[in-house]
Amino acid sequence: MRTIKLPDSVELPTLLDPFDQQEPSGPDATGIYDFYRNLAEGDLTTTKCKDCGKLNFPPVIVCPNCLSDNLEWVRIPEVGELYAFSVMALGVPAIIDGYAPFVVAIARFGNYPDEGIQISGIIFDSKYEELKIGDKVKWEIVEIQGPGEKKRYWYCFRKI
Amino acid sequence: MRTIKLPDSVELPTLLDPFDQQEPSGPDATGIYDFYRNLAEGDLTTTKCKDCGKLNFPPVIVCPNCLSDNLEWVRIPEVGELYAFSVMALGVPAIIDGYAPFVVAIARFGNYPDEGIQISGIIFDSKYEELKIGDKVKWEIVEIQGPGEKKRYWYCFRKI
Amino acid sequence: MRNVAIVAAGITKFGVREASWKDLVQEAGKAVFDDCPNLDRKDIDSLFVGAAQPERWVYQTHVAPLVAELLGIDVRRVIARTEIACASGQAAIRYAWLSIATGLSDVALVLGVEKMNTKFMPLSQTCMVNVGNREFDGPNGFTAPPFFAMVAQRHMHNYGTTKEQLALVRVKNAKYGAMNPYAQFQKEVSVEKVLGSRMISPPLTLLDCSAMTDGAAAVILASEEKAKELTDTPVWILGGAQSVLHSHTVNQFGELSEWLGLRKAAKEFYSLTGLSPDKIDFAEVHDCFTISEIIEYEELGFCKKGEGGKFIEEGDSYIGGKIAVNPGGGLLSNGHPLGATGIRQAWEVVMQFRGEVPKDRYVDGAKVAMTHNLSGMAQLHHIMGYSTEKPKEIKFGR
Amino acid sequence: MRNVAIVAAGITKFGVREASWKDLVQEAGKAVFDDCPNLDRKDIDSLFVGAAQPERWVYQTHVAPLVAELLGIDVRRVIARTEIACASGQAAIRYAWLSIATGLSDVALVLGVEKMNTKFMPLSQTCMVNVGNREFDGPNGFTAPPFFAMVAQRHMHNYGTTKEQLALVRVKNAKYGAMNPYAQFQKEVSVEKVLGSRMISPPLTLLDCSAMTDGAAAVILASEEKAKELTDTPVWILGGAQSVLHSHTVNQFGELSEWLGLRKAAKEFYSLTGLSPDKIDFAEVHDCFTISEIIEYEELGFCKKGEGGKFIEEGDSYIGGKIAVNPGGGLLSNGHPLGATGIRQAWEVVMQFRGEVPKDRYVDGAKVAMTHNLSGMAQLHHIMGYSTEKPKEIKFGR
Ligand SMILES: [Zn+2]
Ligand SMILES: [Zn+2]
Repeated sequence: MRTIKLPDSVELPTLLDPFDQQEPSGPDATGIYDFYRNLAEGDLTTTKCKDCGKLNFPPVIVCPNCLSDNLEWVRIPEVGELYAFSVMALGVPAIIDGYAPFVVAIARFGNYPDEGIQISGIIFDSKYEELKIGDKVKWEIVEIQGPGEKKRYWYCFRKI
Repeated sequence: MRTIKLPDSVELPTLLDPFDQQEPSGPDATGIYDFYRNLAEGDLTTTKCKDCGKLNFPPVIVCPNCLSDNLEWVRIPEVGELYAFSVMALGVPAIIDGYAPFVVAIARFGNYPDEGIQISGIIFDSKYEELKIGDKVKWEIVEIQGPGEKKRYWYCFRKI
Repeated sequence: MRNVAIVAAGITKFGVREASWKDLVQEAGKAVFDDCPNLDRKDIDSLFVGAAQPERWVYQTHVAPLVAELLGIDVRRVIARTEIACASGQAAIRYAWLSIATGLSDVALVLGVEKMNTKFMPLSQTCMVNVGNREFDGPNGFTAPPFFAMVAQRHMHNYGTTKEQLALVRVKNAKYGAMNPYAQFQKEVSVEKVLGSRMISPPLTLLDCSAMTDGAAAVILASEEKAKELTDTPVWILGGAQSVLHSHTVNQFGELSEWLGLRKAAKEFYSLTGLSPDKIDFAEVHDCFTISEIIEYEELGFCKKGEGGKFIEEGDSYIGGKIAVNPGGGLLSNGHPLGATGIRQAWEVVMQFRGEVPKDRYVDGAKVAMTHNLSGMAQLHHIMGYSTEKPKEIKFGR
Repeated sequence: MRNVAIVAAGITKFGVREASWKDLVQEAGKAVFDDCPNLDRKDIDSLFVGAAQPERWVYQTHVAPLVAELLGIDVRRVIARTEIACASGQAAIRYAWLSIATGLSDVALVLGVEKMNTKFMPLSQTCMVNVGNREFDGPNGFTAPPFFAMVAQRHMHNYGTTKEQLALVRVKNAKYGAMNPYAQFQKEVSVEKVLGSRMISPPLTLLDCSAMTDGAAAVILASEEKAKELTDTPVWILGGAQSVLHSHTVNQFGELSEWLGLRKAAKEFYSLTGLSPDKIDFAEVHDCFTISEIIEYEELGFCKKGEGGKFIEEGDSYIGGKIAVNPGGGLLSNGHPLGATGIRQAWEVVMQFRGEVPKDRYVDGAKVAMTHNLSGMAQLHHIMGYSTEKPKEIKFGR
């Protein structure tokens, strides 16, 4: 599993930290905490409306299609297709700037748009020149270490 | 001279630093740099319009009264009168939070409003209970150390 | 010009919420749409968002399209976020009103939201330093509590206002807040409790101050034609005035106990709407601190200058008094999520006009209401008027 | 409804400025007032500020009253700051227009400003991550350059657009920018220079991208009656449309090369104003990247879908071509201080209509212009129209 180490010396993370606080409770709680819990357990998931069937990404607590809050978590298919990509070199959040440049991509998973999603993600392990539209990619989990002992989770793409 | 020490470990000051960058040139330059240079030399100053005579505080590069940019720097009288005061305990900029609680005050210098100004300032050396409206106060210079080797200057009030 | 009405209102519970900024948006959105069953969301052509500092509190900007996406709204006329600190919500309503009045928009969602509580409260509080002039007053720790404390000190100095009178404002607003299930604080308090609570910035104690709050509120505005299709109980906008006293920095404030900006705003408001305090059934005013409400009694013309303390002491601002002020519990009880507050006030007006509030905080038969916000260190004042009766003509200008 | 005109315009030099945010405000303010010698500043009753992220770039919020104080303006009707990222300036003009059209305001200052350059550029650039969904696309480094690079990739993939065609947009805009003394970049460039400049996000090189820029621009808007007193060369507002494609996050974008939101905005704009591309003398469009202008040719109906590359290749968007696009040099030459850009475009319209631009970038006899901004990752599109001739009637709605 790929690891990103955030500097411990940034004492005041919320202004500088591009990652959500990802808390299940307390003032930093998020109603989509299950997304992060599932990431920690190795699954990239999102919400699907049980009333109208709409698949949303990012996950939501209210369906934007029918306003239902009757939602379920569904796993995003592991393998998708590279839709577009480029390179991120400037303007990376300062605390993860050390990882740039890297490939930024959009990939489609499932049957977009009706029964699939289109999401952004970083590709760490391929160079821009090695990629082409239509390549198969899979998502995989990233561990975000720090600040301090804190561990959070995210995802990236890998060409297969 | 009172000294405030900022922590060195905040690597990204512009988002967290309540003090102006106070630069004479470069992208952080300020048109009122003379205000800071004068502070460094021990003087609290502001701009006065040479065309309409209006005294401004904060200092400006264009007179808001007549739009002239023909301005001069004038020294603020050293002794003024305490107009109002209270205590600051919460919501202090996080990197100087260690200095709270302190007295925050408004004092009038010169003949306000026509030929004087009313400004805010911290009083470090008196307790709230020791002060009353109308007390004589003087301004004095504060050195802001850090981050790193950086030195900047500010002012505070002292009861006399 | 077309008449404009609020046709629906929705709100989240205010408080230290276990909810993200986006959660709050979705909750308020669902609430307002649930309040408007006749509405096809496709008819919403415009979106006005009130938000003060999502850039710092939740590290997000360009928030209006985010709200649109979260609520499935397909804007085709006007969309933007409005910021004027503590009055961002009311200012967003004003723009929606103007847009519908001209005919550019027909049906608009106005949503105000703020997420102010995090696990790092010193940092969240730091974000208030830049509401004033961060370069000159910010380094002196000049945020709202010490500033309004100095306002109180000057008012006490000039007019003999007492701490007990300040406390009575909280007592009244806590009484009404105790009957408001959406309020952050729903408990009555005594004068002794207010005076004995933790000192924040003397003379203001904890209970003299409104809180850092998470919350969202939303209203749907519509043209007269659309309003008829959508509701039987439209709340008509009577217009409003707004004023700034050429001030941002302490030097321009002059005498702190005189809010000349509000005095001028009130005069413009009464002149444009033809209203006067005796024609207003209740007022939702910006009691960010107890002293604020006392000065607002005076500058809004509810009593003579300097007699605000006496006004609350004699119970004149209670329901049944001379004019009911903050029957919704005010900012003191509801809390003050900056972008949401002005829209929470409009929500209160809608609920009052419909009679959908508990009996003991209901202003019986209320037909005309005013809402007031100040922003920042009272640098600006903003007023709007609402009525159950459709105005014959709205005077926009001189 | 009342007709509304721009009666004065002022601008600062754009670029990496040795000037603070407040300095820029004062410069632009002085410039616009100097452009309006008949104006008594006391007649300005309203202030509309366009600003995207002063909270992060200069640690200041509640910026509207700060502008009022710096420029000695005594607002008594409407004041607020408008944020819609890259289109904040145009959105502020729209609100001023609505306010004057209704009669609420008579004379309004609209000022847009952004200070984006600091000594800590990685941090300043970090502030762009939150223009998109900072929780989902932000951590993936999803800022404008890689996003518009992917847009270019898809457009090349679907329509065969070439890097050379992209470069030709910069060549044209650099030509006009070289004659604009306020522009950040005032130098002509060749296709080879564009292709050979530093790769930022492939296929986009440095010269395919607009810059991080400091700058401010201001216009004064007035009612017809007031406009007559203030100028002999009023620029009349023809109205505008605005559209969002229900999108904030990547998942909602669909096919990146199709800007359906802009297609819809254009349709609404032409329908409301009665204009069509052949009736427009020039367009100031949002060329944040070279690819943007190419897609804008298509979606604004200047050419067929997919033929934007050919359109520039054949010189159709030069002055003297089918329609002059960005005779002011566009964002590519001027730079892009977010809050100021939409107002810089209005300034260009004023200068063109007055003929106060160098001969070789003057659209001879121009009488009708359109301005376009997108915001964020093209999630939103905003259009306005201007004319030297007073419209008989403005259609606000259907
Ligand atoms: Zn659904
Ligand atoms: Zn002057």
